[in-house]
Amino acid sequence: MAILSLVDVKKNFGITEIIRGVSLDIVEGEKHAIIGPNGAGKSTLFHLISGRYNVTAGNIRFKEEHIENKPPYEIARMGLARSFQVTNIFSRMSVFENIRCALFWSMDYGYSFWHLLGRQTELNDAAMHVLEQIGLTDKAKFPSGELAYAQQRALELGIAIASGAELIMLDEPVAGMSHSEAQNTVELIRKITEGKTLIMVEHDMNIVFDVADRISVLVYGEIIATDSPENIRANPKVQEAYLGEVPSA
Amino acid sequence: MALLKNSSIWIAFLVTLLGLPLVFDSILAISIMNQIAIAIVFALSYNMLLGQGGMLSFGHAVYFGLGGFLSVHALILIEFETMVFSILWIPLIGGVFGLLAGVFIGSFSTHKAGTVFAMISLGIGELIAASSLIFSSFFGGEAGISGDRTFGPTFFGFDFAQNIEIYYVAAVWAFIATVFMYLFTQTPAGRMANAVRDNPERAEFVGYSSRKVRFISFCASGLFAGIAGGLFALNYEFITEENLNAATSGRVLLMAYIGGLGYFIGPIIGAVVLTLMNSLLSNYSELWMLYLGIMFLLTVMFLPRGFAGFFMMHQLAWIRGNMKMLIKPYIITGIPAVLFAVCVIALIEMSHTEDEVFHYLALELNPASPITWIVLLGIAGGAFYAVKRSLLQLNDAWETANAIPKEEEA
Amino acid sequence: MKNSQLLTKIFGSCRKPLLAISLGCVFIISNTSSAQEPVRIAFMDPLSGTFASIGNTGKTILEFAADYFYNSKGGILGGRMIEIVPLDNKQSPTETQLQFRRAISDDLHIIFQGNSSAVASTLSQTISRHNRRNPEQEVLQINYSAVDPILTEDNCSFWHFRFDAHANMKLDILTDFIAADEDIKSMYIIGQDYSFGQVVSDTTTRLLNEKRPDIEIVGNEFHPIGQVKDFTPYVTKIVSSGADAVITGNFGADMVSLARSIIDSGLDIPIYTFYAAYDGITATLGESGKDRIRLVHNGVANPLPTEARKQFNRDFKIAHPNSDVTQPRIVNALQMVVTAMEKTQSTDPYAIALALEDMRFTTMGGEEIWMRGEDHQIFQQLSVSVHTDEGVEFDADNSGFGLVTEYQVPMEETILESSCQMRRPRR
Amino acid sequence: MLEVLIFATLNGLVTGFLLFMLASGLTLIFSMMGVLNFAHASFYMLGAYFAYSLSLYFGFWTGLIFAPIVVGVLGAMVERYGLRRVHQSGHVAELVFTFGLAFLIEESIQFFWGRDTKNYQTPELLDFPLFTLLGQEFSAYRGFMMTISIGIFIGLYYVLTKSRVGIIIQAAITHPQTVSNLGHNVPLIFMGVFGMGTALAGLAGVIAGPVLTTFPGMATVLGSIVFVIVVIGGLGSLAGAFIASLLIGLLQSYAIASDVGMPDLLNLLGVSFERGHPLNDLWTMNLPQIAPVLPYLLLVLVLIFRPTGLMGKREE
Amino acid sequence: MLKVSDLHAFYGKSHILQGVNFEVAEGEIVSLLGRNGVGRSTTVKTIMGEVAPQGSIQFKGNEIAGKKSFEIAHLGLGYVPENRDIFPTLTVRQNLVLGMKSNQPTGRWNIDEMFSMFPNLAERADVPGGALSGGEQQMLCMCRTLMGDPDMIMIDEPTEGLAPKIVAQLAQLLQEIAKRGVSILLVEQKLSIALKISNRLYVMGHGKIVYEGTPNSLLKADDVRAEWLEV
Repeated sequence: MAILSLVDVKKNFGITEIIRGVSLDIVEGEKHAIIGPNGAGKSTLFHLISGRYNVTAGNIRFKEEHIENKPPYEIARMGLARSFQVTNIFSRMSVFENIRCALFWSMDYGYSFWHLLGRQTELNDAAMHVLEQIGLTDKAKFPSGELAYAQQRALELGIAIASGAELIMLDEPVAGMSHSEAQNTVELIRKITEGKTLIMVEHDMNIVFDVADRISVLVYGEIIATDSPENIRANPKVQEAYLGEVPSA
Repeated sequence: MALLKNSSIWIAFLVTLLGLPLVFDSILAISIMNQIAIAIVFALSYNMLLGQGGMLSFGHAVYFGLGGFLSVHALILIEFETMVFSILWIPLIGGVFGLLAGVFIGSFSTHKAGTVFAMISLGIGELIAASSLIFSSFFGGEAGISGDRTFGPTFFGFDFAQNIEIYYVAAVWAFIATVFMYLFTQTPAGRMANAVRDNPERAEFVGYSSRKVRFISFCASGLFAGIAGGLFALNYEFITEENLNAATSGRVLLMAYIGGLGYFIGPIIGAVVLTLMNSLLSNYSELWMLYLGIMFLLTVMFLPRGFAGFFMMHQLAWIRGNMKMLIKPYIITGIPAVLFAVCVIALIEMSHTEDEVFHYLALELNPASPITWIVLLGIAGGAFYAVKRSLLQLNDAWETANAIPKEEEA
Repeated sequence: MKNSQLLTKIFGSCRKPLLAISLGCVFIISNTSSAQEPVRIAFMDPLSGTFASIGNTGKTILEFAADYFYNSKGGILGGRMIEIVPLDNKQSPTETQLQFRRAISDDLHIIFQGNSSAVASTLSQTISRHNRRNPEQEVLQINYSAVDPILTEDNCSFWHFRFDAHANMKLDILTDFIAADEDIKSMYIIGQDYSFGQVVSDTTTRLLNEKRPDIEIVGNEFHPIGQVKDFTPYVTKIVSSGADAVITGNFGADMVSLARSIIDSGLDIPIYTFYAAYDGITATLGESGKDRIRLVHNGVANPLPTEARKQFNRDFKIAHPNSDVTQPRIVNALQMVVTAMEKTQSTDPYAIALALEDMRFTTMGGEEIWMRGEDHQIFQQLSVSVHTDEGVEFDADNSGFGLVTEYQVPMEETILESSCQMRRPRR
Repeated sequence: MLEVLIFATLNGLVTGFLLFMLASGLTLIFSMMGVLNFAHASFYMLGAYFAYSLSLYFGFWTGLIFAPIVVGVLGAMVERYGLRRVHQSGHVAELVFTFGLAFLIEESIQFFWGRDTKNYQTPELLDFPLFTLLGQEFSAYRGFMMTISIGIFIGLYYVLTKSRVGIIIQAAITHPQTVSNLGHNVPLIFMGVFGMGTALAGLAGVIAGPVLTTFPGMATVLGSIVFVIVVIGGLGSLAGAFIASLLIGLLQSYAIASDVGMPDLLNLLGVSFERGHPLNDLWTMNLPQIAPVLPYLLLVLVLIFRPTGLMGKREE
Repeated sequence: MLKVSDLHAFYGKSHILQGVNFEVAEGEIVSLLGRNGVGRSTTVKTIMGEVAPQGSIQFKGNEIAGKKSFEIAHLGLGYVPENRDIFPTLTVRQNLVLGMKSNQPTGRWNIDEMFSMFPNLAERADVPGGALSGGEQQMLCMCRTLMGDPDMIMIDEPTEGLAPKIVAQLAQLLQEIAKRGVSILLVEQKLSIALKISNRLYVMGHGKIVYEGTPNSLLKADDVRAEWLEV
């Protein structure tokens, strides 16, 4: 069953068409990767799904409910979480606070100004648990802006998964990491998305083929193929989109 | 209270507030302390906006002033026995009206942070300040309105005729307001205010409308600014248009900024420093505003995180036990720096004086003689050079004191 | 030194015994020399900020007068010098409150204050309240310039004495002068939108209606105080109204801008004012304002009546070449206060206040002035003078231009009824 | 009434053009640095004072030429040694810096020139009425002010759109890095634009000083109005600033010239209130009285309904 | 002409370049290949002074690491960025004028010549840059850089989003430019154009150069292509 389905979604900026009619079904529980050359519109697609941009046409349904043109916070509350390509954390707050902020809504605190955080044992334990998952327990009090890059990326993931969302969207989770850091992050992604639906944009093909159940290839605002990793690799259209016409050796 | 982990700090704060009049008991000192208590509440309320919520406001005095005006009107009603309650509750009235104003204005101004918010606040501030002169039956025109706090029921026999009595009222209110403003930072709404300040976009993706978060901070800030206005009304028993105009808004911005935005203690430091400067410096020199301006610019340029930020900068060195490495370089740079400042002030004052003999720090200088000028300029130049040179050393010392030890890096 | 006093004030009576003893010693020492202790008088006016020039001139005059008449002649009350303590209230009612508390703290009980009726009202209320609550620490307000009638009418106070004619008195004279000019058939009133501006508007309308019902008020305009960039739009209205004369209570930059705009527009009609001279204004108006700008004020401008008065001006000019004796009433106020002190042989504000009531005093200009006891309002000769450079012995701003008196009204004819119902403290 | 209308229009235009001289510099500076320069009106005041001092020794015309240059150099130095340093600490710090600078300039002016009104006069050459219409004179100096302002407007338009330097500036405002990659010294351009912006403000001060009075409060009177214009026009839009300048100039001028107010409205509605009514101030309010408030009212309304200003770019 | 040794660079906290070494000789076309996100663009940005460099960058014998962008440009290094950065409100001609470092056209190129080379641009000389098609923008951007008379240009993904016909044109143009003695560093993802015109090429992966060779040798090295370039 599709947890998220896009039907003929379009997005224009002025006269430039960035997304030219994308239809896509994400099945509950699958790990789906979106790949494509630079400028294909992958991040824009993410922004459309998560509510940062309004769609120009088409519709998006999450858990059978229309979410196109809803504000991000309402979509987030429905159980859709995402991370960002550029590290996007609450940089002046501590690591622990970052995670705790991500937990408030799912733990029903709303806009409360009458709960004192020091007393919310359950909340604090939950936050510590997330920190444990992402391996930042010993940095709990550390200002998040001062963390090492890989740790910030881990925190970025932590914020995304903290609320226990069913659908997690990760935008280039290993960008800018060294090989070993990337490997660790993949392990982390596997661990924290267990039993959940994952949509991921990534350039590192090793990781894509490692993690994904299905892959969609987005080229110039259109999906040219959605298939299993093996079939994608074998698809000449995909190779051409990436490498152009390669004269045979 | 377990949640106030460092309750000792709070007790110390309360004791300091209540104990100060025992040490400084002159009328002037009490008057200054009264001002400080009010300024602390006001500056902290401003910090809720800018420091914690990331909203730069140029019209915060509106809530302070409206709270104050309503409080004075309440005093008048008490005086004419239309209402009967103890004046102890006046600040609450100010607070409620500050809150109402916040709810109304916040409902359309908190859409966006940044420049748009800043400009709306400027516009609203100017509008209300100008209207206050037009609607003189409520605001009393340029002379303001005044009441008398000695009417109404007495409190254990105190009729609040003396400033010292009001000081204790103000101190207790300031303490309560400070505690609540601190507690606000410890709630989900307070935390989300920080989150929205740091990254409004991400805050939306964890389920919060940045606008609502800002709105809540804005209202809370209005409430406390109103309380400060109420305290002002109690202390001076009158209020005028200047308490809600741009100058007052600017002053509270300076306080919070110089003290250090984002640190809870910053605005408190700023309130104390600026109030003291305002009331003491003006007695030493006519040019005090000039010095204030210079000091302010230097702070923005060299201590972008204010005094509190400057102290907090040393946290790392302190934890590592490296403070002693800094003491000597600080002294080496500090002495010529002070000398330079002293000479420059002497030069400025001398060029301004009309007297034949210029008294300065137990010195008698002759402004007419070029030798005085040359000597002072020479010393200032030398000191400036010394500061410049020693700054390099200070910088090195700073680097070593804060350097990450090898094992930690690994 | 002022500074050291301030420190002891702040640190007050430190509870440390050693300090207390040493302070006690100081106290004993200073007590023994009390005969030489100066009589300290506060001068509270804007000394910094936009309005500072007026305040600083006032301070200079007061200090000069104290030295000229008393300190150089061995002091008062048997050898005590007069010390003027400047307090900068920045022309702000709030700051006035703070400075008032400093004055109390500094043991100052006589406060000279003049600029801004708003400040004067605040100070008067504060002083009444303070004196009621602290019966042994009374303070006296010597208002040398704030002219809102209400200060000696509905809001009069036992502790407030005004040494300037109030706005209604001045307007009475000014409208007499206008009424005498048959050429004036219509009048335009423009003023700052605040209490004094409103008083000018209301009173002028009322008085002109009584004295010259044929004069039509063709405009009655208020503009926000200190916020108008350009007065030309207002002047356009004045021109199109066809007014024969303009009357305004503006002061400071608003006065200069208005006058300049009127002159620049080529409108050749007289402008009747209160505050269009000195402190840079005379110099700025210069040639263009000649014979067109008239002021109502107390005392006399050129020609000065007596040699003593002239000599005072000359000596002042030698000591302060860049200042003028802009407000001779400050001198009158000081002289009357000192007379009251000498008479009662005390510096007690209550005693001084009683002695000032109904005092008649002859000024250095040779004229007798009267402080009415009923409302604490001074009565003196009032004049209307014109801005010109002819026949000016004592110019203003060293510009060659100055004021020449055209019309004088003796003291008796300036007396108006007062609605004051004074609450008198009992001792 | 016709002459009132004509003169109100002329006055509005004179004010509007003068405001545009300030607003144009402020807009350029904002486009570049993303920061509203609170001290902009202070440079205007500095221009008036410098020109006053120069005119004492060398006459008005020397002041007209050299005072803006001095102000511009001063402005460039402020950018180089102050703002550029503060830039690292973020926008709030920059705003607060210019806020403090405005304060410091006002104090410095009082320190050097004193607090009283300066006798800065229009040159004799222009001391005659340009024309007289239905008994109203329009002074030659005001005509001169208008000419200079329009000249500046045309000059600015020409320089920005036609000259090479102007093209570089336009490009540097939106794509500083690309322009730098093409070999243009962008920090120098920024310093130059800041200098030019402040010089324009200085020039406005020079020509406004004699008619609008040279005194230490002249910056405060204009300061926030210029902001209002830049924001209403749309941050960063020169065309918007131009429209808003004229709009506000005319709005205020017409409001003052009009004689209508609440009483007229109430008469029209046939409602009347007693003098002692609690809202008496409201019922007796008239348009000239609230003229200075109108720009702020406009500002708040514009920001609420169109946060990008009249000509501002749409944000996504 | 250009010699980069042990170049490191950081984006915020992220260590993007981890010791890059390569060089470009005079008159040579060199390609820098690799997948998205491996640091190709960062390399050219770092050379151009947009990103703070650590290590050594020598251009025509001068050390340029740490110099400001405009200084580097003045030394004769041109850069055509990936996003092209046409000034959308300025006309085509104005865009070209911006490329000149002084008022007078100097050296190899001038506007008329550009227009004769690109009749499309000549036709649209007074049209705002923003109204051009992607291919035209790319050409304009290239011409703009050439107007500054560089001795070497670095081009970041010029073929992105262009039709094959235009790509072919572009390839021809690049060869033409190289003939005039301008060295070219071509940053590409697509192999087609790189293999066609490069003298030498480098492949990047994880912030380092992982392969150096000629078009022919790369065509033969299937393992390198599979590991670092193909999907």
